[in-house]
Amino acid sequence: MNPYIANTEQDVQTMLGVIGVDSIDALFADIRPEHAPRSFDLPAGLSEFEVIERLRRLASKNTGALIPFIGGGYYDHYVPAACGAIMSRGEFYTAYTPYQPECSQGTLQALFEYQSGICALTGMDVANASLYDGGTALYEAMMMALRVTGRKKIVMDGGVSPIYRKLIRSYTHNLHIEFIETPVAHGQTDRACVSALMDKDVAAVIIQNPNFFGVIDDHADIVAQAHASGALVIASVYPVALGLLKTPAEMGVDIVTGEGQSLGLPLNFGGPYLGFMAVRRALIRQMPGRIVGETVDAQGRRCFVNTLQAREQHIRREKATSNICTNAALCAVQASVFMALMGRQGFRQLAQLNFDKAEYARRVLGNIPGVEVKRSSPTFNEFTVYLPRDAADVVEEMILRGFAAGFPLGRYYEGMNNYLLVAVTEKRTKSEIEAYAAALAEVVA
Amino acid sequence: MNPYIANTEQDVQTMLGVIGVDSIDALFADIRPEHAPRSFDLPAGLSEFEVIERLRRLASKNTGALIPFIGGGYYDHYVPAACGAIMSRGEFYTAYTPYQPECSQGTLQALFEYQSGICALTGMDVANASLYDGGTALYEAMMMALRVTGRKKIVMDGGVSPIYRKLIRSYTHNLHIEFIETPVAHGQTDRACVSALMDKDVAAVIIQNPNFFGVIDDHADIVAQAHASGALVIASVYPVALGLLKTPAEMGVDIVTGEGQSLGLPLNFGGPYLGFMAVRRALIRQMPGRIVGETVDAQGRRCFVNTLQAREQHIRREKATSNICTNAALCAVQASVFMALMGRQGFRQLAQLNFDKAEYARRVLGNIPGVEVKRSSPTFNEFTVYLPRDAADVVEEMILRGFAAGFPLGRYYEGMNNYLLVAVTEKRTKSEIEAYAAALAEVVA
Amino acid sequence: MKLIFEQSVRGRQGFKLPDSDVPVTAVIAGKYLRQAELLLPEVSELDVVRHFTRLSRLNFSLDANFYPLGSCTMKYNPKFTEKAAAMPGFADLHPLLPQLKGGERYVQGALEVLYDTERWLSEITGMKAFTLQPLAGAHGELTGIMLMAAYHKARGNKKKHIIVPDSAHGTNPASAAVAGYQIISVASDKKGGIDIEKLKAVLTVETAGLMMTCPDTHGVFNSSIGEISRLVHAVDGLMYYDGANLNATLGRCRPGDVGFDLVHLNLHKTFGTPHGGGGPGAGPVGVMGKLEKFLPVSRVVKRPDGLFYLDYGHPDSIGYIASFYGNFAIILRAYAYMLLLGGDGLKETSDHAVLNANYLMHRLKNNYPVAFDRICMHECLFSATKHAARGVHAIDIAKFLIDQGIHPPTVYFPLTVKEAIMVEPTETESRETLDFFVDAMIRADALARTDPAAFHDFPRTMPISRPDETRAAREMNVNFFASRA
Amino acid sequence: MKLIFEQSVRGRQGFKLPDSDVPVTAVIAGKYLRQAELLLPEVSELDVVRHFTRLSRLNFSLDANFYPLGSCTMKYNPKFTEKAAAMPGFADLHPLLPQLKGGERYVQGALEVLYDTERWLSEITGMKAFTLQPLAGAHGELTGIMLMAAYHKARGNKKKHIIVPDSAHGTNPASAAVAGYQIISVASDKKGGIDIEKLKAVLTVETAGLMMTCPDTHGVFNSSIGEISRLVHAVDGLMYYDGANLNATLGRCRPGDVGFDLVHLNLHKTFGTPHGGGGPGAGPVGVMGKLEKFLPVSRVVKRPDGLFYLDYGHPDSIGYIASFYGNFAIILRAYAYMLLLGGDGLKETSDHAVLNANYLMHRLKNNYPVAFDRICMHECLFSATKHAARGVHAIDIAKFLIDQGIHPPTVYFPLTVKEAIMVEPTETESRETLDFFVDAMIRADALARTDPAAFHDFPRTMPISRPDETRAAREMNVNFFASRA
Ligand SMILES: Cc1ncc(COP(=O)(O)O)c(C=O)c1O
Ligand SMILES: Cc1ncc(COP(=O)(O)O)c(C=O)c1O
Repeated sequence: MNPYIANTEQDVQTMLGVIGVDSIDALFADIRPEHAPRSFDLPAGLSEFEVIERLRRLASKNTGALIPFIGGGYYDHYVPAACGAIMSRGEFYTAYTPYQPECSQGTLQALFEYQSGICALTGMDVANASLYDGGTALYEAMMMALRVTGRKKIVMDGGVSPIYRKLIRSYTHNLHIEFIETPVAHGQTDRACVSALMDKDVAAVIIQNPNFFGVIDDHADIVAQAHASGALVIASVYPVALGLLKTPAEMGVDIVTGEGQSLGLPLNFGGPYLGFMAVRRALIRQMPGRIVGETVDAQGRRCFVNTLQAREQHIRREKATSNICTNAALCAVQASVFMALMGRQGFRQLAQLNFDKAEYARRVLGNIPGVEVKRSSPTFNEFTVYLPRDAADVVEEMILRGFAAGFPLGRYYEGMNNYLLVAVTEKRTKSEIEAYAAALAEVVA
Repeated sequence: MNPYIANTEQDVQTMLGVIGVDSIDALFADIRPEHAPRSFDLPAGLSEFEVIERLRRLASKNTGALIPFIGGGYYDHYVPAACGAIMSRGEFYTAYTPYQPECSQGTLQALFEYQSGICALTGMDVANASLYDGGTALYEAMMMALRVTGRKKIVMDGGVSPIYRKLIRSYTHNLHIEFIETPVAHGQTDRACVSALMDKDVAAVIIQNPNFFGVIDDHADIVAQAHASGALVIASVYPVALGLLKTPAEMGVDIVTGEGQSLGLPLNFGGPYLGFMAVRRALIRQMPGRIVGETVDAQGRRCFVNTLQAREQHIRREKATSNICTNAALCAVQASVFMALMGRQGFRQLAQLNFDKAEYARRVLGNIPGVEVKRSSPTFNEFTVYLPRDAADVVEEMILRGFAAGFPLGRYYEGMNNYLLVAVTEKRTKSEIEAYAAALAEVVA
Repeated sequence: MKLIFEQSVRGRQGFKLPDSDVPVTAVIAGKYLRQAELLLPEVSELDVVRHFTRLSRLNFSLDANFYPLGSCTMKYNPKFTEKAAAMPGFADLHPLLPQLKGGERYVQGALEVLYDTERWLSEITGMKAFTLQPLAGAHGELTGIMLMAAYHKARGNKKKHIIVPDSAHGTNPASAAVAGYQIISVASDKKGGIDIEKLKAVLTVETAGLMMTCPDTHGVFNSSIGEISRLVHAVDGLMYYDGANLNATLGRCRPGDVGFDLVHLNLHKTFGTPHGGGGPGAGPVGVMGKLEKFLPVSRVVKRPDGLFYLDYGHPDSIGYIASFYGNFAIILRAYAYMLLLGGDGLKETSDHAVLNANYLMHRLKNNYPVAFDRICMHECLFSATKHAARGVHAIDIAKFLIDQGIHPPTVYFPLTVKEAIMVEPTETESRETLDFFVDAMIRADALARTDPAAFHDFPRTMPISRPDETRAAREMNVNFFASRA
Repeated sequence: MKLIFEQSVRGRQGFKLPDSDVPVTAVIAGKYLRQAELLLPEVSELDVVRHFTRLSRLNFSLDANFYPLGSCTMKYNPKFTEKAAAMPGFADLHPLLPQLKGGERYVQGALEVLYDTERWLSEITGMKAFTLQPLAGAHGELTGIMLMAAYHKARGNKKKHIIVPDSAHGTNPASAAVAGYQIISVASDKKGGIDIEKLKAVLTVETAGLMMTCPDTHGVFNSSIGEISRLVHAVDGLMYYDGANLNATLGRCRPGDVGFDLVHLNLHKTFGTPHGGGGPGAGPVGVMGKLEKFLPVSRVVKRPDGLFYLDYGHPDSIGYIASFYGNFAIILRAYAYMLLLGGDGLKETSDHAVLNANYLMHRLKNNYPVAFDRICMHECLFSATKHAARGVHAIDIAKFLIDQGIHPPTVYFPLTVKEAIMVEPTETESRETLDFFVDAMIRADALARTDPAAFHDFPRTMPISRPDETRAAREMNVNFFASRA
C-alpha cells in the first residue's frame, strides 16, 4: 500500500474510462516488452512506525557522544531553535523555486535579505542566492575568474582547504588549466612564492581566510599584486570569523565564497550545506546562480524577482555562467534567519566567544609536555598542535576517551603526520576544554 | 539579558518620556516598600544553548529504553509525524482561544471537525471542544449528571480507573454526595450489585469500557435499568477500542467521556492530554466546556463560532456548567488530525492490530508455567495475569531485563498483589512479545 | 473551506499501519462489536496536511500578529521551549513508570524538572510549597478552594461563602461554586480597587476566603492589600491570589509577603508557554506553610542521596486532583523559560510589561478615556462609551483592528467597566509594534467620529465577517453528522 | 513587507549567547580586524519569528497548493521523512568523523543509510553502482560528463562533443559545456522523440555521448531507445540518462536494461524530498560496470564482518566531486521514503503518476491542444498558441491559475513547443484536485474567448502582480545596502 496515492479503485476505473483505456498497463504501451526491467528486487514496504524505528536504531549507532573538537571548515555551532522552527514551515520547505513571483514573495524576499546579509558580512557589493556548498562555490568562483579574465592559470594557496583543492582539481581535469599550489609559510600565505608566480597568464589567486590551519591573514598585499598583473583574487572565508576579521572587501578581494554551514545549519554528516558567493558589482553579470532583485509590480508595489536570468542555464543553456539549477535556497533562508537572530551585536559576540575559547584551549594544550603549539601566526577558532607521535593514532586513542580530538593533518598534508587540527566553538565549555587537555596529556605521556 | 524583550535603552527613555516619569521604578509606585519581596533568590539565567544542553542531560536520565507493556489508560501508540508537523504550526499553537471568529476560523473549524470525529467514534449526538483530560472529564460528567437529575447518589463500577475514582472523590469531598463503588465480577460490571443499588436517588451509574482490567463489556442492560429509575449512565471509554467495539451510543449511554491521549498525543509523562465528552442532544445545554457550532456570516458564508456560551463561566460566572476556561484545544486539533489520518479503514485496522497483538501476548504469557491468564472475560489490548508472587517485585526484576512489564494491580486494588496489568499496542512486535514472555518466564521460575 | 469529512472519498486511506506479525488467536464476540460504521473521513495524508495547513492560515496567531489581549498575557512563546518539549526522553515517558517499584530510576530527569519548578515558583511567589498538578488556571482555582475547604474543616471552621470582587475573572466565582461555596460579590471603588467598606460589610465568620487578582483586572495594584488581608485573616478567612496577572510584578512583589495564603499561576501566561488556541495550559498552586499538609498527592521529594521520588503518604492531603503530575510538557516549557531568564530576566519581564502598558495608555488616553486614570500595571483599561454613543461599540473597534492585522484587545471584560477595552501588550513587543497599534486605534477613533456607520461591516479583509451567533445557538449544528442527518 | 533590515533598531538583540567561561588570553591584532561595522539587523527573536512567519505566508507551497509543475515532480513530501532527518544521531554528525582512525565506528548508521541507498538506486535503475555525492541534478550531470570524459580518456578516445536533444532541460547542455564539451543539439521529430535521421547525421567518432531524458520533456517514452543506443554505442559514445522524469517508469523500465550507461536521479523529484524553495536537492549518479572504476571517491564499502567504511583508494576515480558524501539529510529522506514504499509502492507511484497525467490530458485536450496527441507518461504538454492568437499567452493562463490557488504549470518549456504548458500532476494528488484544476483551466479557456483583455491584470488576489522584471534587471538592486547607499 502506498499511502501517498489518493486514487481509490473506483477513481482508477473512472479515470481509465475518461482516458478510454482498459488498464493502467495500457498507458505504458510505449514501453515495449523488451524494455521491461530484468529485475526490480527491492525490499517490501514498511509502515511509517517501522521505518522510524529502524532509523532510530541506525541513528543511535552514530551517536558516540564524542565531545567534538573537530572542524576542518565545518563547525559544531549551536543552531538556535528559531532557525529550525521557521524552516519547518511547509510554506518554505515545500515550495518550488520562485519562478512565479506573485506566489513566491516569501522565498524571494527572504533570499534578498540573505543576499544582503552576506554582503554585510563580506563587505561585498552583491551576493547570489546560494550555491551548493563551500567547495563547489569555490569551483564556481574559479570558473568565473577564467571566464572574466580569459586566462588559464590558477594560483592556489596551500592554505586553502585540501578538500576544496581536491575537488577543484577533479572538475578541471579536462579543461586544460594550469594549477599552481603555493606552500604555506608559518601557517600563512607564502608571499614570496605567490609574488614570483604572478604573470599575465594568471586568471586568479585563490586564498582562504582563516586558512585550513585556522590561521588568519591580511591578504591586501596579495590582492594589490594580483590586480597589478590583471588577475582576480578569490577568497574562501569562514563566515563566523567575519564577525571580527577584516572583510575580504577591505582587502580588495574580487570574488568571495564560503561554506555557510556555520550560519545556523546542522552538521548533517556533510550536507545539505550552503555555498555563498559575493562579488564586486562589476562582476555581477558573470556570477553563477540565481540572484534576487528588488523591483516594483504593475501597481508600483515593491517586490522581488529572480533577476539577470539571462546568465542561467534555463535561458542561456550551454552559454550559461554555470549549470546550476537547484541550489541551497532553504539553507540560505535558514542562514538569513540565523543572521537576523544574531544581529549586529550577537554575531560579533559569537565570533569573540569562538576566538576566546580557542585561545584558551590553545594555551591549555600548549602547557601539556610534549605538545607544541605554534604561537607565531594568529588563529581564529581552530589551530594546529604538534604532537610527539602520529596524530591519527592519538586521535584514535582520544576517541576511546570520549573526544573527537581534531583532524590529523597527515591525511591531507605530506610530512605533517604529527600535526593535529583542533577546533573550539562557543559550545565548548571550560571544563570540556580542560578535560580534553587532561585526556590528551595522558595519551601523549 | 532577556532576549524576549525588544525595548532598547533608547526605547525605554523615549517611553518614559511619553509617560512622564523618570524611571521604570516609578511605575511601580503602588507597590509600597512594605510590599517588596523578602527574597527573590533564583538561579542566574543561561543561554539557549546551555538550557538545551541541560535539558538534554535531564532527558537522557529518563530514557531507560524500557520496552513498554504498561498502559493503565495511557498507551504507547505511534504518533504519526503529520500530527506533530501540523501541531508545530505557529498559527495553531500560538493562537488564543477563538473568541474572535473572524481571525480564528482555522481553530474553530478544526474543533468542529474534532467534535464530529468524537461523535463518529462514540456514536453520540454532540461533543464538546475538549476538557483537560480523561479523569477530569469524568468528574465533569458526574457533576453534570448531578445537575441534570438533581440527585445526590453516584454508583461507580469498580472497573472504572482507580485513578479517576480517586480524583472524583477528592473533588466531591465537600459536596455531600453519596458514592457507592460496586465490585467487579469476573472482570466485568457486577450486574446483581448494580441492580440492587438502583433507586430514585441515583443520579448516575458510572462505568468504563474497556474497564481498568482491559475487559470489554456490553452495558446495554445496565443502561436500561438505570434509565428505568431515572438515572443517567456515564461511560468512560478508550477511543482506540471504539474502532471495533459497540459504541456507548449503541448501549444507550447518556454521557460519554474519555482520555484522548491515544488519539495521536505523546505520553508526555502525564500531560497535556485530552479529555473528551459527548452526550445525547437533549443534554447539550448542561454540557461543560466550549462548543463550536456552525453558522453563516453576514454575507451568508458558512463559518464556525463558539456557541451556547451562556453555559460558560465568562458569561454565567458562578452559575456556569463548569469553571473550565483554558482547555485542551491544541490536543483536540491534534486528535482531529489523527482521526483524519487513520480514517474509516485505518482506525479499524489500528484497533484490530491492538486486539490481535494483545491476544497473542495473552496466549504466549498464558503458556508460562506459574502464570495464569484469565480467559473468561474478553479484553481489548490490555489484560491481567496472575503471577506466582507479588507483581510489584516481578515488575522490578523485569525492569532490570529491559521491560516496563505492566502495572501491578496491588497498588490500587486490595488483595490483588499478584496481579499484573499488561498492555500491548500496535507498536509491540511479535519478537518483543516473545522476548517479554521469555524474560517473565525466567523471573517467575 | 470544505470540512475534512466533506473531502472524504470511499476507500481512500491516508496512513500506513504495520502489517500484523502475529497470528490471529481470537475474535471478539459479535455482541461486543460496533454496529454503526465508523464514519471517519477517508482522505490521503496530503489531503490531511493540506487541509490543516490551509485551516491554520485562517488563524491569527502570536507568531504572525500582535495580540494585546488584556488578562491573557499573549507574550512570545520562545521556540527553544518547543524543542525541549519534543525531546523523546520527555515526550515518550509513561506516567505510571515512577509508580513501579524501581521505576523512579527511569524518570529522574523528569522528576528533577518538577522539583526545581516547584522550588522556583515558591521563591517567585513567596509560598512555602507548590503543586504542579492543576491543568489550567481554573483548575488551580478549584484546587485552591479545595485546599481552603480542607483547612477550614481541619480547624473546625464553619465556612459558607467566598468573596469575589466584581472585577474578577469568571472562573473565580465558578470555581468556588463547583467546590461547594456560595459566592459573595464585592464592588470596586472608584480607583478600581476593592471597596474596603463594602468588603467589611460582607466579611463574616462564615467567610472562607477572598479571591483576589493582583494586580487586578483593572490593571491596578491594590496598595491596601495589607489591610485587606488583615481583615480577611481576622475572621480566619484565607487570602487566595489569582496569579493570572503575575506578569506585572515578578521580582517586585510576592503574594506570600503581602498576606496571601495560596496562589495559582498560569504558566501559559507569565511563563511564556503557548496558548494552543485555547489550551492546554497549566495552573500550579502554591501555599503558605499552614496549608502545605493539605496539598494534593503525589508530591515530589528529593532524598538526601539526591534521588527524586513521588510521595503519596500525606494523610491530610486533599487527595488526587489530577491523574498524574500536571501538564508535564507545559511545565517543562516553563522550566526551560525560567532557566533561560533567571531571576534578573524575570524581573526585567515585569519591568517592560508595565512600561509597555503605561506607554500605550499614555499614547491612547486622549482618544480613549481610561477607566482609571492612574499608573497602570501590565495592562490598561479603556472604555469606549463615548464611541458607543456614536454607535461604535468596543466590538466594532475590535473588528476594525482585525483588518489591520492586529488581534483585538479583550473587550467587555472586566464587567465593571462599560464598553471595556483591555489592552495588555506584554514585554515581548517592540515599541514599533506598540506604535503601529496606537496608530490603528487613533485611526479607529477618527473614523468613529467621521463615519461611524463604516464600522458595521468590519472586518473586510477576512474570509468571513460578523457570524450570526444567534443562529449558531439556535440551530446547534455542532456535529457534521447530526447537521446532515 | 518591510525588510528585516528595515526593522532594525540600534541596540536591540534577538538571541542570548552563553557568557564566556574562559579567561581572555589573547587579542587579535588590529590589522586583522574588520573596519566596517557589521550591519546585520538588530531585532528581537519575536521580530524574527514574526517576520519570517509572515514572509512564509506569501508563498504558495505544496502543503497548501496544487503544484502541477511539469518536469519538477512536485509530489507530497511525507512528514515522517522530516522527523527522520531531525534525529540528532544524524543531524549532529560531523562529516570528518569517519575519516579519523577508528572514527567509522561512530557513523555506522549513517554509512548503512548510504550503502543501502546506493544498492537500491542501482536496482531501481539497473545500474551497477552509484555515487550519492552529487548535490543536485545538474551536479549529477556534471559528474556524469566527467565520468564519460574519464572513460574516453582511458580508452584513448578523442571525443569533442555531446549530443543533446532540443527538448532537453537547460542544465544538460550547460553541464556538458562546463565539463569542456561542445554541444550539438538534435531536433525532435513530429512525435516528440529524437529524430533518428538527424541524430545519425550528427553522430561521429568525436561524439562523446548522448544525453537523453527518458521519458523526455515532451512526456513521451521513446520506443526507439534500443536503436538510439545502438547508434550511439557504435561510435563508442555513451548513453546518459537524465533521470528527472524517473517518476514515470519506476518498476516499468530501467535505464540500465535499455542501453543507458549512466544516469543521474533527482531525489527531490522522484523520491519525494522537499524542494525547499529551490533547493537543496540531491542528484546521485549511477553507472554500468564499464564506468564503475571512474566513480568519485569516497565509496561506501561493506566489509565481510558487516562493518561499513569509506574507501578512497581508487586510482582511476575522477576524484572528489563534493566535499563529503552528498546531501546526506536529503539522501536520508529518500531512504526513508523507499523503506516505506518498498518495491511495490514505488511501482504504484509511477502507475498513478501516469494515470493522473493521462486523465488530465484527456479532460483538457479539447480546450488546450496537446503538443503530441498520444498517450503521455507522467506529464502532458499543451500548447496555448490558439489562446496566444487572441492575446492570451501561456503566462497569462499561469497568472489566472494563481488566483485559483493553483501554482501554475511549467510554461515555455520545453523550448520545442510554442506557448508550452507542461502539466505534471504527480501520483499524490487526488482526482478531486485534478478536477478542480481542470475546471479552472476550462474557465480560463472560456474567458480567453470572451474577454481576453481580462487576463492582463491577473493575478488579482495576491499581494503583488506582474512585477517589472526589466526594471529589476536594469537596476540590479540585489542588496539592501547597495540600493540604499
Ligand atoms: C484573571 C484570570 N483568572 C483566571 C483565569 C483562568 O485561567 P485558565 O484559563 O488557565 O483556566 C484567567 C484566564 O483567562 C484570567 O484572566
Ligand atoms: C529534465 C531535467 N533535467 C535536469 C534538471 C536539473 O536538476 P536540478 O535542478 O536538481 O539541478 C531538471 C530540473 O528541473 C530537469 O527537469
